[in-house]
Amino acid sequence: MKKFINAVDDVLVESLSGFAAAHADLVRLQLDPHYLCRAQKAQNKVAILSGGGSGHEPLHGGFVGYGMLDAACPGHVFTSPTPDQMLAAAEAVEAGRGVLFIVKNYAGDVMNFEMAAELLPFDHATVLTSDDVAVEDSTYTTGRRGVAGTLIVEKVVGSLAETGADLAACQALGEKVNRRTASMGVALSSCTVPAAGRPTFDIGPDELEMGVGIHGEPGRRREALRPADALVGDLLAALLEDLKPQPDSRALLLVNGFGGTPLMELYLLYHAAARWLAERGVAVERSLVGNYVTSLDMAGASLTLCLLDDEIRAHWDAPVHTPALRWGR
Amino acid sequence: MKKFINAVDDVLVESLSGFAAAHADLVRLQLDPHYLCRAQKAQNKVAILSGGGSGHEPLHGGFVGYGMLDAACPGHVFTSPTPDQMLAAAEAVEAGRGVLFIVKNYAGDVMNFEMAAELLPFDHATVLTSDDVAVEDSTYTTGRRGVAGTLIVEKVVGSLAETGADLAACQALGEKVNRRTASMGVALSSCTVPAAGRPTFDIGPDELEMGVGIHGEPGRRREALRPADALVGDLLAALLEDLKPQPDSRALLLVNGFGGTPLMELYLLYHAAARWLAERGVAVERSLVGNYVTSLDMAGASLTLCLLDDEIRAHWDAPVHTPALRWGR
Amino acid sequence: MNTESILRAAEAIQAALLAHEADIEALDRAIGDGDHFINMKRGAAAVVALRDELATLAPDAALHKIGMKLLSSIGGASGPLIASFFLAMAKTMQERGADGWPQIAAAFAAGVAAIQSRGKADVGEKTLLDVLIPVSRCFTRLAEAGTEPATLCAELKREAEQGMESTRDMIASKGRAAFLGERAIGHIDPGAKTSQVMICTVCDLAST
Amino acid sequence: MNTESILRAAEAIQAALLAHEADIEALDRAIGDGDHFINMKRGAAAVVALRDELATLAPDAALHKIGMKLLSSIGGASGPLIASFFLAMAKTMQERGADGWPQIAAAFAAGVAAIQSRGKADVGEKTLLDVLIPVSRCFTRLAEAGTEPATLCAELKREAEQGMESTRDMIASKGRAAFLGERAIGHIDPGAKTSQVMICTVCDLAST
Ligand SMILES: Nc1ncnc2c1ncn2[C@@H]1O[C@H](COP(=O)(O)OP(=O)(O)O)[C@@H](O)[C@H]1O
Ligand SMILES: Nc1ncnc2c1ncn2[C@@H]1O[C@H](COP(=O)(O)OP(=O)(O)O)[C@@H](O)[C@H]1O
Ligand SMILES: [Mg+2]
Ligand SMILES: [Mg+2]
Ligand SMILES: [Mg+2]
Ligand SMILES: [Mg+2]
Repeated sequence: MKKFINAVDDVLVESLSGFAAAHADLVRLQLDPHYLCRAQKAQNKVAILSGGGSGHEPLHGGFVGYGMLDAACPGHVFTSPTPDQMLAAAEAVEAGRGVLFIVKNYAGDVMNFEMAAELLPFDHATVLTSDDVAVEDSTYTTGRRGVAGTLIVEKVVGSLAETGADLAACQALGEKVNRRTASMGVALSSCTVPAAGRPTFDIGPDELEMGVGIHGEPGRRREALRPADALVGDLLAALLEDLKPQPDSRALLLVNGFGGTPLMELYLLYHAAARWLAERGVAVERSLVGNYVTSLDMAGASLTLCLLDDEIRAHWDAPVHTPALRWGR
Repeated sequence: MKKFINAVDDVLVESLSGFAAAHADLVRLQLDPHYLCRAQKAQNKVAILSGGGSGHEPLHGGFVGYGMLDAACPGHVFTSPTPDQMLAAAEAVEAGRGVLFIVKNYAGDVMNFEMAAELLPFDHATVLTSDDVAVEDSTYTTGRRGVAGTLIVEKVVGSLAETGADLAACQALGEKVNRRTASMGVALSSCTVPAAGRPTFDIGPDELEMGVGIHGEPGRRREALRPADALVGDLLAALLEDLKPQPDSRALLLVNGFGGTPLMELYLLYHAAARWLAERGVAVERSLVGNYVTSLDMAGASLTLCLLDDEIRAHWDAPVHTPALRWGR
Repeated sequence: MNTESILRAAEAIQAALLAHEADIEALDRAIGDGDHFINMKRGAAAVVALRDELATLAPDAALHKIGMKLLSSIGGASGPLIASFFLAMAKTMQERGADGWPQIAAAFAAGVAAIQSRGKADVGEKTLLDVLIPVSRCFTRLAEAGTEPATLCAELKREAEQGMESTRDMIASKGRAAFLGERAIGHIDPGAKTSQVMICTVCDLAST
Repeated sequence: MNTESILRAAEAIQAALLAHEADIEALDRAIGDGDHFINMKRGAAAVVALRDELATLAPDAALHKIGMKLLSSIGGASGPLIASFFLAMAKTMQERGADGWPQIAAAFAAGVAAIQSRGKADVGEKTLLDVLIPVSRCFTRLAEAGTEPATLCAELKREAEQGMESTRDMIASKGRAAFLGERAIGHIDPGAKTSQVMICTVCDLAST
C-alpha cells in the first residue's frame, strides 16, 4: 500500500487534525468523541448535522461552515460514526431551533443516527439521501444509497437554515431535493483502505465497474472499458429514466471525481454530459466539477443531476463559506 | 490506459471545452490558437498571462479571473504552448498597460515565451518561476524548475496588477515572491500521458521517487517508501536549507497533490508539516491544501513554503475569483 | 453466568476473531466494503480494555456497559446491531436473572429480537440474523428442555455453522451486499461469519 | 536545392520518425517527459499537410513557411529550436542562394547557430546540438573542399551517428534531462536521436 501515512491507526486523527489546523478560521475539531463544527457557533437557526464514514473527503467536514453544515461526525474509513459522536456534536451546535440530521442511506449510518436521535434531548428530524440509481429493486431492500447528491442536499438545506426557517421546512426542502436528484458512478480502479492495506477489488486493464457506490465496493456490473462519450450516455440515460424530467427542464449537473481522477478527465466528462443533455432538451443551468464526494484514491467518477426549481436554484446560489465550497462571501 | 477519454487526439480540446462551458461566467475559450481568457476583459491594468503544458490542471486555466490571470495558454499534455498562442492571447487581453508573462522555468516554456515576447507589439516583461529545490547544480544547468510555487506568484502578482500597479512593479513583486518560495515533491506512482498510453516510469510497491517535477518525469532519486512524517521532514529540511529563513519567520505552506492523492492524505501531510515547522520556529500563517498543480493522475505531493512579508501576505489575502481559487468576493 | 465468565468469553472472542482475520476480511471485501473485521476487532479490543472496570459489576450491568462500549467503538452497521443485542440482553437479565440456562436463553432471545427490530431484517436476508435467529430458537428449545450443556453447546454450534453456510447462496436484501444484487451469490455474509465464530467460541468455553 | 526536394525530404522524414516511434518514445520517457516523439510527429504532419502551398514557393520561402509552421505546431523545447533552425536557414538562403553545396552548408550552419543562440547550449550538454554541431562543421569543411555528394553524405551520417552516441554517457546541463543529474547517464538524448534520424534520412535522399 502506497500512501502518505504514518501508523495505520493514526490516519484518521492526523488527517482530521491537519484539516482543522488548515481551516482554523472556519472549523473546530473535537476529539473523543470526534466531530467537526463551525469555529463560530451559529445562533438562532436549525443546526444542520451530517456525518458518515471517512474517506469521502471533502464530504462532510469540508462542508462545515456558513450556509451549509453546523457540524460533521467522521467515522473511521468507510465506517459509520457512532451515536456518541452525534450526541456530542448536537450538544455543541444546537441553538434552540432543533437539529436536522442529513444521513446517507446506508444501514450503518441510518442505525447509528437513529440511535443518536432516540437519545437526543432536542427537537430533531432526519433527511435520508438516496440518490444512487444504480441500486435496483430498492423496494425490497435497504433501498438506494446516498452518494454525491448528498452535497446538493447539504448546500440547499444549509442555505435555507441560514434564513431562520424552522426544522420542518428544512426537512421538507431536503426531501424535495433528494427526490429531484439522481446519481450514478463508474470506477476504473478500486481504492485501498489503509487498515486493509490492499485494493478492495481487483480489476483488469480493460475493465470497469459500472454502478459503484463510494466505499470502494464493487458495482452492479463488471463491464468493458469504453469511450467517455459512451459511458456518459449510459450514466445519463439511467439518471433521466429515474428522474423523468418534464420537457424543458433545468438542471444542476455535478461531475464528481472519486479521488484519483484528474480534473482534465472530469472536465472532459462534463463536456460530454452537457452536450448529451442539450440534445435531449435538458438545460444545464448550474454545474460543479471536481473531487467532492470521494472513495479515497479510487479512479472513477459519478454524474449527478438535480432538477432545479426556483427555490432550489436560489438556495444553491446563496452564499456559502466552507473549506471546500465557497462563493458569495 | 484507463482514462475517461474518447480519441487521444481530442482529449485537450474536449477537456478545455468542458472547462470553459462549466465556468462560462468566468472564462472564455478561444481555439486555434488555443487560449483561455477572462469572460470580461479587464481594463486599465497590466495583463497577466501564463501558460504551459496541459496536465497540471487546475494550473493555469483554473486561475484565470479576477485577482489572478488575464489569460492562460494551454499546450498539449506536458508540452509548452507555442508563440502564436501567447501572441493571440496577449492581443486579446492587453489593456494599454503592457503584458507580464509568468513562465515556469523549463527550456521549452522559456523559449516559446521568449519567441512570443520578441514578436509582441506591447510593453512586456517576464517572471520566471524556479521554486523547485530538488534541482541541484543549477548554476551550471537550465536552472531550477518552476513547480507549485507558480500558483503563489500568480496569485500575489495578480492581486497587485488589480490595483493598477505598473509592469515593472508587477515584475518586481513576482521576482520577490519567486525568490522567497521553495518547493519539493515526491511521487508514489508515475502518471500516464494519454498519447503515450502507458506510465512514464515503472516503480515498485515499496519505492518512491524523491524530488520529482510535475511532468511525470523520474525524480532525483529512487528511495524506499517511508512514513509520512519522515518524508515531510526530508522535504521541509531541503526547503529551509534553501530559504534560510530568519528566526521567527512567517510562512505560507502549500500542500499540493499531484492529481491522484486524496485530500485525506494531503491533510495528513499538512499536519506533519505544520508540526515540524512549529518545532523549528516557522509560523504557518497561511495555508492551502489540495490538488492545484498536478501531474495528470500521479499519486504524490509537493510541499511549498513561501516566506511571507506584509506585502505578500496582503496580496495573498486579497479577493480572488477564478474557477479554482476563490475568496473575498 | 457470572461476570468472570463474561470476561473470559470476551477475551476468547477477541482471540478467535484475530485468528479469522483473513477469511472475515476477504468476505467483507467481496460483498461489503472491507471493514467488518477491523470494526469487530476494534470493538473486541475496547471491551477487553474495560476488563478491570467490568470485573466489579454484576453480569447484567457488565453486559450493559459492554453494549454501550460497543455502540461507541464499532460503528458501521454491525455496531448498533451488536450493541442493541447486549443492551437488550442486559435488560432481560436484570429483570429475570442469569442463573440458569433458560434465563440465559431468554436474554439471548431478547438480544436477537433487538437486532431484528433495529435492523428491520429477518431470516433469509443474508445477514448475521441467519445465524442468530436459528441459534436463538434452538437455544430456547433445548434450554427449556433441560438439555445438558455439552449437548446444548454442540447443537448451537451446529446451528451456527448451518446458518452461516445458508447465507452463501442468498441474494442480500439488507446491508451493503444488497447493492450487489446477484453478485453477492456464492459468498458467505461477513456478519454471519463473525457471529458464527463468536458463538462457537462461547460454546467451547461453556462446554469445558 | 529545389522546393521539390524539400517536400520529398519532409515526407521521408515523417516516415523515418514514424519508423523510430518506439525508440524515440523510450528515450524521452527515460530522461525526459515522454512527449518528444509525439511533438516531432505533430510537427512533421503539419509540414506535410502544407505540401500544396509549399510547392508554389521558392526554396527559401518554403523553408521559412516550414519554420513558422513548426513553431506553432511542435511546442516544447524542440519546437522553438527546430523552428529557429529553419527560419535562420531560410534567411541565409534568401541572401546567398541555394545552388551549391557550400551555400547549403552555410545555410545549415546558420540554422545550427540559431539553435545555439536560442537554447544557449553547446556541444557536450547532452542535446540535439551534440549531433548538429559536428555535422555542421563537417558539412562546411567537405562542401568547401568540393567533396562529391555520396562521400559527403556518408561522412555526415557517420558524424550524426557518432554525435548521437556521444550523448549516451553525458550528464545533461540543458533541457529536462538536466533535472536528473547522474541518472541521465546511459541514455541517448531523444533530441539527438531524432536529429540523427532526420540527417540520415536527408543524406540518403541526397546521395541517391
Ligand atoms: N439491517 C441489518 N440487519 C442485520 N444485519 C445487518 C443489517 N445490515 C447489515 N448487517 C450485518 O452487518 C454486516 C456488515 O457489518 P460491517 O461491515 O461492520 O458494517 P458496514 O456494512 O457498515 O460496513 C453484514 O455482513 C450483515 O451481517
Ligand atoms: N537548451 C537546449 N538547447 C538545445 N537543445 C535542447 C535544449 N533544451 C532541450 N533540448 C532538446 O530538446 C529535446 C526535448 O524535446 P521535447 O521532448 O520535444 O521537449 P520538452 O523537453 O519540452 O518535453 C531534448 O532531448 C534536447 O535534445
Ligand atoms: Mg463500513
Ligand atoms: Mg514536454
Ligand atoms: Mg463493512
Ligand atoms: Mg519531452
